[in-house]
Amino acid sequence: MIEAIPPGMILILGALILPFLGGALQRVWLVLLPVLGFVQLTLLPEGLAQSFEFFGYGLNPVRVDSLSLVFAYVFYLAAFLSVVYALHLRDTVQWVSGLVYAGSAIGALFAGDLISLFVYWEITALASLFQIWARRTEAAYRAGLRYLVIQVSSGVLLLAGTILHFADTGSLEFGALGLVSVGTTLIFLAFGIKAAFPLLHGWLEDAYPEATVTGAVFLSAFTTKLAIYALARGFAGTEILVPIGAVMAAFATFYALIENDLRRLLAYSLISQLGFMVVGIGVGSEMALNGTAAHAFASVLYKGLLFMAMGAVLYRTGTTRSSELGGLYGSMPWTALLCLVGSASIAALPLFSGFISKSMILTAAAENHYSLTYTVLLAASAGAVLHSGIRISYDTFFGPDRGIRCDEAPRNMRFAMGGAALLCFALGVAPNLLYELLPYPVNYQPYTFSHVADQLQLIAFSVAAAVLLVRLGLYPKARSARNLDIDWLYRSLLPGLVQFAGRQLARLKSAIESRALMGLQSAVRYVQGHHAPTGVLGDPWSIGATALWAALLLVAYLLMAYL
Amino acid sequence: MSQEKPSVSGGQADGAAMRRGLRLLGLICAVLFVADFFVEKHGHHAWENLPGAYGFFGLLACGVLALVASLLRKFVERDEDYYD
Amino acid sequence: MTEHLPALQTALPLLAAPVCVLLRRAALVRVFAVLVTWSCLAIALSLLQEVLGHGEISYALGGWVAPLGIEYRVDILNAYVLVLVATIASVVIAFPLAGRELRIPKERFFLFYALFLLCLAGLLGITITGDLFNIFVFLEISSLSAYALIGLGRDRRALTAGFSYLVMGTIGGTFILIGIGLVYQMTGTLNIVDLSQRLPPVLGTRTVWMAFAFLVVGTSIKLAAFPLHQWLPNAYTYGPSVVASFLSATATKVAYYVLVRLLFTVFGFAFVFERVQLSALLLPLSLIAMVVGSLAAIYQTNIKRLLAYSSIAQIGYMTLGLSLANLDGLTGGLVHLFNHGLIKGGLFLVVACALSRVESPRIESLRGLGKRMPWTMAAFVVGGLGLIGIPGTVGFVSKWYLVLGALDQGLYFVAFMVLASSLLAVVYVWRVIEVMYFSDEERAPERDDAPLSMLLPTWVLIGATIYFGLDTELTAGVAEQAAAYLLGGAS
Amino acid sequence: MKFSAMRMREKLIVRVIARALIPFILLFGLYVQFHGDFGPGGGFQAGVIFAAGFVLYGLVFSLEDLKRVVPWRVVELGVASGLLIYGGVGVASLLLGGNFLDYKVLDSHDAMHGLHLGIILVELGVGLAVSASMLAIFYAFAGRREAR
Repeated sequence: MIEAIPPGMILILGALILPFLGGALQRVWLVLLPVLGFVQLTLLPEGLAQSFEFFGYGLNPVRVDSLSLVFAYVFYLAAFLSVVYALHLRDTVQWVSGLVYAGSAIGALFAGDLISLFVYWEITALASLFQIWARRTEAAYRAGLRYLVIQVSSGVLLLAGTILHFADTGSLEFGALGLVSVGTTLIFLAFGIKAAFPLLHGWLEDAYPEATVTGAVFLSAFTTKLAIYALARGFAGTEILVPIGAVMAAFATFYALIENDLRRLLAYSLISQLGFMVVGIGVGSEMALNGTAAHAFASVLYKGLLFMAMGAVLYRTGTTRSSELGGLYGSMPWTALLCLVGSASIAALPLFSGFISKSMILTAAAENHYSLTYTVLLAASAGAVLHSGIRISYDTFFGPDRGIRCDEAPRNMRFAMGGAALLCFALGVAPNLLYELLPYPVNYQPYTFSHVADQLQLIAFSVAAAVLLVRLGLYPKARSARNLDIDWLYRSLLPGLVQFAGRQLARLKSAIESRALMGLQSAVRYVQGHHAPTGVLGDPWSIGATALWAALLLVAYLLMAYL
Repeated sequence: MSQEKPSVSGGQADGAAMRRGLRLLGLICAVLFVADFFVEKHGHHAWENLPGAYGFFGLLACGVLALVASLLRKFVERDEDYYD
Repeated sequence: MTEHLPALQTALPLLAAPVCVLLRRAALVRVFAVLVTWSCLAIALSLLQEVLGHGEISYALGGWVAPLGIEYRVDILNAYVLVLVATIASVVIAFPLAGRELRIPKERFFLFYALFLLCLAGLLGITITGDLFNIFVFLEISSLSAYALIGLGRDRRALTAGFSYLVMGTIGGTFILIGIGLVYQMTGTLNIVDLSQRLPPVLGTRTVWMAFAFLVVGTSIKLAAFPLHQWLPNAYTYGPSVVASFLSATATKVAYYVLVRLLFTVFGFAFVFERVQLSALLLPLSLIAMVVGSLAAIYQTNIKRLLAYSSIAQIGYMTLGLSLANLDGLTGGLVHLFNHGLIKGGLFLVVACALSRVESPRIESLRGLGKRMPWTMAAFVVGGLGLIGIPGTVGFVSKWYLVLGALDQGLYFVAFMVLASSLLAVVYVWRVIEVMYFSDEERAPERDDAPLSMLLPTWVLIGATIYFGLDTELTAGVAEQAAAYLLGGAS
Repeated sequence: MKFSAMRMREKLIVRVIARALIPFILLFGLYVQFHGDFGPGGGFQAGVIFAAGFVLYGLVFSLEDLKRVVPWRVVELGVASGLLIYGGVGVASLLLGGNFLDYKVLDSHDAMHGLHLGIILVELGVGLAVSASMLAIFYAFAGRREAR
């Protein structure tokens, strides 16, 4: 019976009931929904498939396999934690859109055909938008619009690709696609936009920092990981993904190092982590795909934890600018401690979740002789120690005191962060919990002497390097600034070009009007002057024009007939 | 890491704690480096099997990253309200 | 009695119109008109069922057998159009008339209902008759009443809009009449079935070329196909919203039906698409209509005018399907006829609902209505999604077929344009939604939605856009059968 | 219109001739109406001619005078009932078992008689509707100027 409900629908439908509930009941229902969904997920039999006819095409909105399941588990965990984190709000819109967003992302994981995928794909785009708009500032509104345009374009590309793919193969199934035709290339691009491929990543660093405190937590979990899932499903082993991922891991690290807004820093750090996963998909071996799934799982949790911590800081102090923060440890000790757990995880410290997932991808890359990529990823790991491991925690909680005194984060936020931190730690200590969920059998042991020793060295020496660099004055200092990225193209260059083109067009138009159209107009007026008593006809130009056009078309049809 | 005065009620680590922490860090680095001579390695690349390879890689990578990032900053940095 | 259903289909509303004048009392007339229209729907539905079950129906008017007499002929194509027209009419007529949208006082509302029924009779007559001249007569009946209905708009410009509609419509009517005359001259018959047999031997003559050109251009004016669309924006903008809802959903659709009938049944596929190569002209014009209509819609400040320009773009989709001239394309055109009827009819009713609460149809004045009239504005959002063509709405079904049709012909550019113009639709729909939901109004307005009597008809149409987006059996299924019948019968 | 009507009203010759002509116009209208059954003519032409008589009256005297003779209400009734007579015949033939507008069934004994009866009735309806419509149009146009 419970299998009849498509996964994710519990969240979507349940969210729609939310506005009609009141008071405590509303909050209970809110927290209960992800739990219910999670329970349903554990009951789903693997291999289940539902299908129905949609004007002549068999669609398959539910298909359960291990790749979908591992992502679905972490999405439900993320949904639960995000909802707890957002429990202090009095904003039904954010709750509803957050749950619909999470539910549609989960639904997309189980879409067995491209049309169902497309539908969920677009719902995630629309629902997530309100996590940005709910901030209700002009900047958030504009960033949201840009976000919407890009997300919808991704959907349009997906649909166009689907249609072309269908025309080529007659199949709508969402399975391994490969870069074999124009259609699948468009689908690849659609996924690439949401996965924040280099040059397609502008929306992420643009929009996430503008989202609400709780919205950024929701956003960090679903959209990009859904794209990673889709890439893993459709394009595993596509070689071009390896350099793409390496570039993502590298360039985002540079940006993260110089970013002042800590939530934007986290957005870049997120892109960098996505780069690891994209490399994993590109490598395509069983271990690489396991690593991608595992890293996505771990990264949802620790990245969520870091966004939650920065959200709490934003909530209490009103800013996440590194240049304005410092010394918050005294005011927010719990947040500081939990944030450190997140930092340790992303730095891949042994006993924390990053350690057991990231190295799978690295090992797979090395085993498949992607030596350069391996080196780049390793350097990006060191970079992650710098920007997300040290800087986030240090600048906010331990650095020079800026005199900000505030309350500790609300209780529900601490609960959510505590839960996420616990999970990060649990996965680090007992990696088999995660490994059993992975799509392929795992024969990988993270806790070997050499691996632990290497990783500890990397981290310790990176920290030492940070100290040295600061002492030598070589470390990029935090200062109030905006760093240009690809979104400059459509935020600055494009409007400029449009204005320029508009001016030129207007000039051209007036030139044409004054010459060519004058002739036509006077011809029309001549006809009117004889056939239409002016004034009586009210809007004579359009009548005359219609008559003229009718005559022209008549001539055109006759010519076509004779030619 | 910082030259500023410690504050009483803030959460900033004070100078003494900071010095202790740095000393600890140095010690950890040294221990790890020494210990690395006694760990059996089976890296995929030859350089990984050198003792202390990851430590040096970390140092080097962080240095290069910081330098390139500073360079990048020269090109992309604008006023905070650039888009407004 | 059932064998007389074809005659009753038009006779009923035609006779009910004068009865409205005799009854006079607004409340009474309204109930009467609603009952008559609903009976028309029942008749149309049973005709469709009959046709689907037992094939074509022929009815000789006055007992004079075709081709001598006038024949009413119902096949799957026009049964489908009859159902659309009757459905829309049934919903729209139940919509309460708002005094502030009409120039006539309440005690003369019976005139509206009389004109409405006349127009309905005309539209049903055009669709059902199997006689070319009879088509012209009913076209004039429907057009004349439509001009008057437009002229009922409260805005002073409604009169001039109605008048220029009249002049342009008359040009179209005259063209059609000339075409019919030329055809009659060559064949000596006006019966459509008879014509389709007698025309082929004389298809090479110049007279028939002329007739073809006059007929196509004439119907294109009635259809508001680009660039002969200029009557439409003003008529829909200044006429009462209810009238705009009815006409946008039926009048242009019936003209489209006439065009399809002329091209595929009278002149035949081989002549139209192989000898004349109609697509060479119609296809680019359709594409331009899609783009220009949508672009023009984006820049409108009046929501009725915005919807009107959107109609021009949507008519472009329909003629595009026609000019693709294959099964998928024609199915797309025919199914869009139904689907766009539902969407646009529904959206104009939304405007009528909104105008029961705000003064002006300017988009500005819809500010904050999302909170004030949640049900009305939700209907707009759903209808707007249909215009864009989001899956799960009828708009998607139409565009799906159109894109398949274009790909089938290898016209990738056309397929691309169909998808790209959906993006334009996103923009103009979004502009309205933005004002309704996201205007920075500080004080939350009181909730003050349109009465249920208005919301119910609106949501019937809007709900149908979702229902038929999911269950495409009745619309796409029948349209596909009709398209197959047209292509099979002609080629 | 009013101004020019006033002037015409003062012209004795016009008035007298109009008074003399109008009955003949109406009579001619009726002739065309009933002749239509078996000869040239019919309801449409007759309706126009009949209405022309009233229009002449309205032109020579004034719209108010004409409205006293034929009130607007009567015009509306004329249009409506004319159409109803026309359609009623169709429905009657339906009810009597024939097709719509199949006059032959109107008389159960003599089909030809039924045919004639049907045509006369239908033409009567058409005539009534058309003449009332012509008057309605005249009222609308003439009244428009006065309203200003």
